[in-house]
Amino acid sequence: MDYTITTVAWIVLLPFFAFVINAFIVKKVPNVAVGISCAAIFGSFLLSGRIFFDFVFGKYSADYHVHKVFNWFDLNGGGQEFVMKMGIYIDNMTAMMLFMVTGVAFLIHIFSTYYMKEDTRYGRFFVYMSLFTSAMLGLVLSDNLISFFIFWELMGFCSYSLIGFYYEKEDAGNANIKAFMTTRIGDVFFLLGILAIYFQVGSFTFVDIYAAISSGMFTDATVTIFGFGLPLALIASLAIFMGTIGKSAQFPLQVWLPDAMMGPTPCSALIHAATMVAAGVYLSLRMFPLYEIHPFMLPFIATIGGITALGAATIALVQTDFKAVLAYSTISQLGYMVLGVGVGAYNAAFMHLITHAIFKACLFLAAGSVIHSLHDHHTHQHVQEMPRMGGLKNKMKFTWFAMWCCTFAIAGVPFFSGFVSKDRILGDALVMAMHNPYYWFPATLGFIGALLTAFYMCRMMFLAFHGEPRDKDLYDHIHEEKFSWNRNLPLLILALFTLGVWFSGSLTGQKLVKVASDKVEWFDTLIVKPKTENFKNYQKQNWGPVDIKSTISFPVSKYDSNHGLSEEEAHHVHSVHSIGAIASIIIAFSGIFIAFMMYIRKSWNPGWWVNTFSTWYRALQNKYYFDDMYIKGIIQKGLIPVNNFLAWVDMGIYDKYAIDGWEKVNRCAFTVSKWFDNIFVDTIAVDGTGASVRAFNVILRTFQSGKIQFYIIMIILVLSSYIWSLA
Amino acid sequence: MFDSVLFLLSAILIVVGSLGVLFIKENIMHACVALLTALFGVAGAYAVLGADFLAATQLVVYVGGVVILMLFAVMLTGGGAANENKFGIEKIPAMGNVKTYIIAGVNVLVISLVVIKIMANVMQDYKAVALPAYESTVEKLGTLLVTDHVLAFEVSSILLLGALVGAAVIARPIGSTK
Amino acid sequence: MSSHNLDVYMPILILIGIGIALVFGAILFGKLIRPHNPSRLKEQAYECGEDPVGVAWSNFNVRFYVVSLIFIIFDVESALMFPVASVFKKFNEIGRGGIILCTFIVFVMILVSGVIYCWRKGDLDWVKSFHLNLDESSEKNTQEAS
Amino acid sequence: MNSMYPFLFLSFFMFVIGLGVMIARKNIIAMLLGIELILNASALNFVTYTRFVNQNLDGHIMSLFIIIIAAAEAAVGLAIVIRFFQVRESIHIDDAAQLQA
Amino acid sequence: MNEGLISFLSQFDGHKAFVKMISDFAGTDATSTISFFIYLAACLAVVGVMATIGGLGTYAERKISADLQARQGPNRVGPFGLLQMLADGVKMILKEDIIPSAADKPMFIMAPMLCIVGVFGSLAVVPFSSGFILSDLNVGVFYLLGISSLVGVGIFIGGYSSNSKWSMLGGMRGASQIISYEIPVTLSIIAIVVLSGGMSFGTLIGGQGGFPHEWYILHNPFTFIAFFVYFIGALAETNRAPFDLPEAESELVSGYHTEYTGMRFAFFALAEYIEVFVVCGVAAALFFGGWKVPFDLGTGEAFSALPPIIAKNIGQILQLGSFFTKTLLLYYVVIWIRWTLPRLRVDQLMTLCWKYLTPIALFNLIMIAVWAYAFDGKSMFELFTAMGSGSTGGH
Repeated sequence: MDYTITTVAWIVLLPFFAFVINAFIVKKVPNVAVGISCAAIFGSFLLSGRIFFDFVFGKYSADYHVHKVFNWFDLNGGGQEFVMKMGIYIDNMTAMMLFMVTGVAFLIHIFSTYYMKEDTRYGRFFVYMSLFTSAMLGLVLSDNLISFFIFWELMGFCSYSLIGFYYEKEDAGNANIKAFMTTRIGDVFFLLGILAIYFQVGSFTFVDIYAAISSGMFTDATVTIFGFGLPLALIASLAIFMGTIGKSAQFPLQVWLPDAMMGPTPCSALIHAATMVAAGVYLSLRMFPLYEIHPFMLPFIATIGGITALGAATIALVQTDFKAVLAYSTISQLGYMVLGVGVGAYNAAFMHLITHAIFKACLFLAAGSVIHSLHDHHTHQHVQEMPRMGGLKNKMKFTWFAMWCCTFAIAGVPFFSGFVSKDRILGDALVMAMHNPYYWFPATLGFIGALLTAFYMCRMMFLAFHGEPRDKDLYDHIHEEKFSWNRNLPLLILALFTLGVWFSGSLTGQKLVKVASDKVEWFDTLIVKPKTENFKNYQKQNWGPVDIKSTISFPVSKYDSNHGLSEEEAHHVHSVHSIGAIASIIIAFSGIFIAFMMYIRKSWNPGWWVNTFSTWYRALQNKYYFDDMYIKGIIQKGLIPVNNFLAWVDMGIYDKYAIDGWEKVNRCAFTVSKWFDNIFVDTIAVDGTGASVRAFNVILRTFQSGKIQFYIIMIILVLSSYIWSLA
Repeated sequence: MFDSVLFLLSAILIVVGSLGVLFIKENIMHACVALLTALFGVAGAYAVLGADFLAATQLVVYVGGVVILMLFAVMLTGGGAANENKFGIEKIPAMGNVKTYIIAGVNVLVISLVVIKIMANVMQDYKAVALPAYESTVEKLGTLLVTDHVLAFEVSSILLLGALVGAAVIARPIGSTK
Repeated sequence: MSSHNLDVYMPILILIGIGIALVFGAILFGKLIRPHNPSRLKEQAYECGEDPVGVAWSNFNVRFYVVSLIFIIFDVESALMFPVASVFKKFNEIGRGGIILCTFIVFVMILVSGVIYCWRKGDLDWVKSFHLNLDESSEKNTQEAS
Repeated sequence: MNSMYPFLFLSFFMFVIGLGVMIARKNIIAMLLGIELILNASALNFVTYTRFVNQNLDGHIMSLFIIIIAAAEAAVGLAIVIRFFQVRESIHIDDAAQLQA
Repeated sequence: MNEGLISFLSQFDGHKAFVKMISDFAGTDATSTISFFIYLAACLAVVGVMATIGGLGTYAERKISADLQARQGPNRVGPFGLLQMLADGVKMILKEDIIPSAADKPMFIMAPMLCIVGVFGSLAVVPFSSGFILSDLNVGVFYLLGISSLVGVGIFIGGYSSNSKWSMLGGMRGASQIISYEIPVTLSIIAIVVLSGGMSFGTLIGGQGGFPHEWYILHNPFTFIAFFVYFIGALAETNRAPFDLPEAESELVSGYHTEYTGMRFAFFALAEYIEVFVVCGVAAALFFGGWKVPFDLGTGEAFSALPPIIAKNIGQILQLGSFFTKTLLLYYVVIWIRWTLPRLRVDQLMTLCWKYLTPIALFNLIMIAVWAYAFDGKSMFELFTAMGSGSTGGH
């Protein structure tokens, strides 16, 4: 397949056109709009499937990429050259992302036709979804940071619209503002980072940035802030990482994501799985070579990731809202991905992005399926609280089955995808810890988080699906789940892809341990860190205006399974991987076991834990007081006092002394000047000015006659004299 | 030789028609017909210049379209009748008076000086080149319209759309603002 | 340079000349042989025997203008479509038919949307104002009744 | 015709007359006629230069679009005139000196 | 670039020799001069034939209507009343020429002239045969659309200048009807241009063949519809029944030519009849293969036994016969329709144009473009035959 911009861009354009068309017709014919949206995303899915199979099963090596550009606009002039180029960049990572995003989004679209059917704004939801998906696809295909940022912000807007979809509810309105403003903090830094990179590289394109990195442009560059010379690489990568923190809800900007579940559940599935939060991690992966430059950066990222992973997992322990547990688990899993980036487990982090997208989409859709069925006939609202559930297994078999698959995946049970990806991150964290003791800290956080993950997910499952129904009235009103294509089929398809075999490439399980230790799977041969030296030649390459095919041939590279170490060390490292894998299995099963004992056997009383650690329990219930801290601490204690102080300065000092003092001085001057005023100013200057203005007025008024022909004459005369002076 | 004849005929039509537009005072309808004459002359000039398609376009768009539109508009604004409206103003204005013609003459003189000054340079710089033979321009125009100028082609349809919608909205009878 | 190619415009000029000559010639010739007895009644405009009231050049309904407006837009559009249409076959033969087809369809569709607008807004209805008056008067009646 | 000057003078003549119409006439429709003359003059100029100077067809394309724009301008302009007449019962240009009906 | 009568004649040696002789005699290049005289003769011949056809049109109209209504029709003047048209002509010339005192005199005189000029100008590109076409302009059909819209201006000015209410209404209606129906007509013509790849009548007819299955009307289903759209639009453009609202006797006395008498009225009538012939000729050329004769007899190659100049001319005569047969048959259909269908109301007229014909024509245009793209411009019959031979593996 010959990839040109025009062929590939349809992936983005189909949902976008669907959005444009639907925006006009949605009020009249919502059902047609839904059909158009689904068809468009399916078309994108087919196109990206073509690309995916081309890249993954095709003849291309890990380094193969397609990069096509065209000149967007050209500001050559005044001796300065600025050509803004746009284009597409497809490598294996892009191909997989495209396939994952379109596939998951398509299934979510299908599910939404069931979930949103009775909604009053049924059609409009799909309008937003189309734009959202299109923005994510555009972001994935971007070859430069500017278009990346454009789509990034477009996604921010879409999430704003979707979170606030039920804008009648005050909560939803607050939640979307919160999400928008919180991510905006990260975005500002991201934009600064883009500018910092541009001033050093002179280009926004990824390949140019890679080329600049490989030519050492960042190694010694410094930037002076307040007189301190700071390394540019650190500043730029920190700023860009702030974008990831905002978008992927990392500590300390994680507060928006739990509130984002105010939107309809399918949109939560899209935000939490395929699009919004994945974009942040995707950015980190794209800019990974930049992070590698400064030695401070990776440990910092790993620490952020570890803290997020554990912190969110602990909060999830005490949540009673069905979707809140899932929301915190998302934050926690994103923490794992960032941890993976931080420990240099590039491909593991990406793999976790993919696997997490699939099982989290499935979890949210299943949650939607559950919530949709639980209809409180007294308040006429859907029930999300777990204490009112229980025993749902008998009523909804398919949902139950799909959800267990995903729970196993997220908990890291062998044979499931989460085990393959998450535990590889932990294994690589251990490997890094062997070399640099600092990494013990994030690695430990990660392992504890894994234990808690297994626990809280199983707690959720046990509370909701097993045991006796706690709200009998509610339970009796649930309809028996019958298989329907748009409710259960997406769930089952997604559940099918939570199996580890798709990612590990081994069916038998004989490589059970090796899966996490040996690096022979297809995934690893295809996803490797971008080798910046490959891009060196790009710097001088002369791009034509349109569609220049990459002429550089890349050597076929094998995955560097030895982390760049010698054979002997490598053996040691692999044994660490095995240890990590075994530890993961143990941790996963112990988490499940604890949950089992607490909620099924009821041997261990959860209340005891609550009473014993009541302080912690309250802290967790209040989400570590982060929201309070932001509101009470930063806004009330910080910004408002500062405002008050400034107001006081204004009133107390300027007003009191400067202005009132001047008044006294002025009074004295006034009497003197009054005399002067009357004689000179009033009579001569003011009246004189008035008279002269009136005199000019007579002349000038004729120009503003409103008579077009007079204007024409004036235009002609002025133009003639101008041309005369030129000719 | 025939090209000179054709050119002379076109030039006469253009000159007579233009002067007619300027000086026919009594009836705007007659001025429209004078404009028709001038536009016919322009079509002839296009033919002499080898722009066969443009000549035909001139006929189709102006003769069939713009002039009829103008005639309709004249009829819709009271035709040639010279009566007064309710404000006591002449419904159809006099076509200009001595004062306006004098001002216009001065302006024309000024702009003529400017243009002649520019044209003097052009004449000095212009070197005669061998003229191409007359050949069909339709295929070339069509090719240009869908290759180099495709954006202008599409945008012009949007321009026409805007003109259609805007003019329809403006000209819609008062009171039918459904 | 050969100007012979311009000769093809000759018949047009000749035909136009013949047309003009025919009109004037026939009338001049007729002048010699036909009667000429003008009278006031003959020179009056025909109005079924009555004396004409006022002049005929009164205001006309604006819908005539709207029709000619839509017409001129289409006319100009056809001026753009003709050259594209005449290269359609050529492009098709060299295998670029898809592009020109898309260009063509987009061009037409944009204008079709304008026509649809006029249609929906009722500019194409000849008797629209009649309906409107009916509606308004019926509304007025119901208001008065209530 | 081997020289471009006749055409240039012809176009110049049309332009100047159109200008005169724009300035001298008091009838809005007559002014629109003048605009048509001016636009035709410029289109003729483009075609002249195409034949005698650069000999590619960009000038023709330009003239084509000038014709299109002239048609659109006539349509909208005359619509405004008609509306103006409905409001003021006049098509005198000096009655259009105010920005309100 | 452009072909025509002269390029046909210049195939023959006699013409070349004659041109050379005159050039030598005059001392300058006399090609243009000779062309002028040839054209003048040809134009006069065409105008003469057309005037006769126009006159015969009035006769045929009466005779056919009489036939349809089981009457006799004109049968006093000459055999079968054939000389009726001469009698009419004499009557017209002898009638008093009245110009109403309230009329706009210069315009009143100019209106029939515009109609005549518009119609005569369009005769220049009517393809009588492959050789006898006055000038086969490469923008032929487009030019024809442009020059024939002068008729609309003429009718409008005729209605306006009479200063009579009947005339004014008729003129307004006539002009708006003509321009409205020009849209579907133009769109149908564009559709055919898409298929044939050129605007000159030579190209348009050259893409067809002598047999009905090679005509554009049977090229595909959409051209079949396009023909009817064209034909209905052409009827309305020529103000023929059932679209003769501008001259509707029952409501508008006589429409835009109420105040015209004598020769001036005759020119309006003549213009109308010749225009009917022209649109029928264009319909024949666009949809019915024009001058094409079956078995390619028209090229004259079948008579290769004869000297080429005679063979060619026999071919030309066959072509003329083919064209006139088709055109006159369509002419008959036009008259037939007039005496069969009742007149439309004015709102029905506009509804028919804008809400039926124009959308259909637009749809047709797009579908024909798609057809030309999808099947490489092959006609249905070519596709069928390709399907038949495709089973044996050929392509």
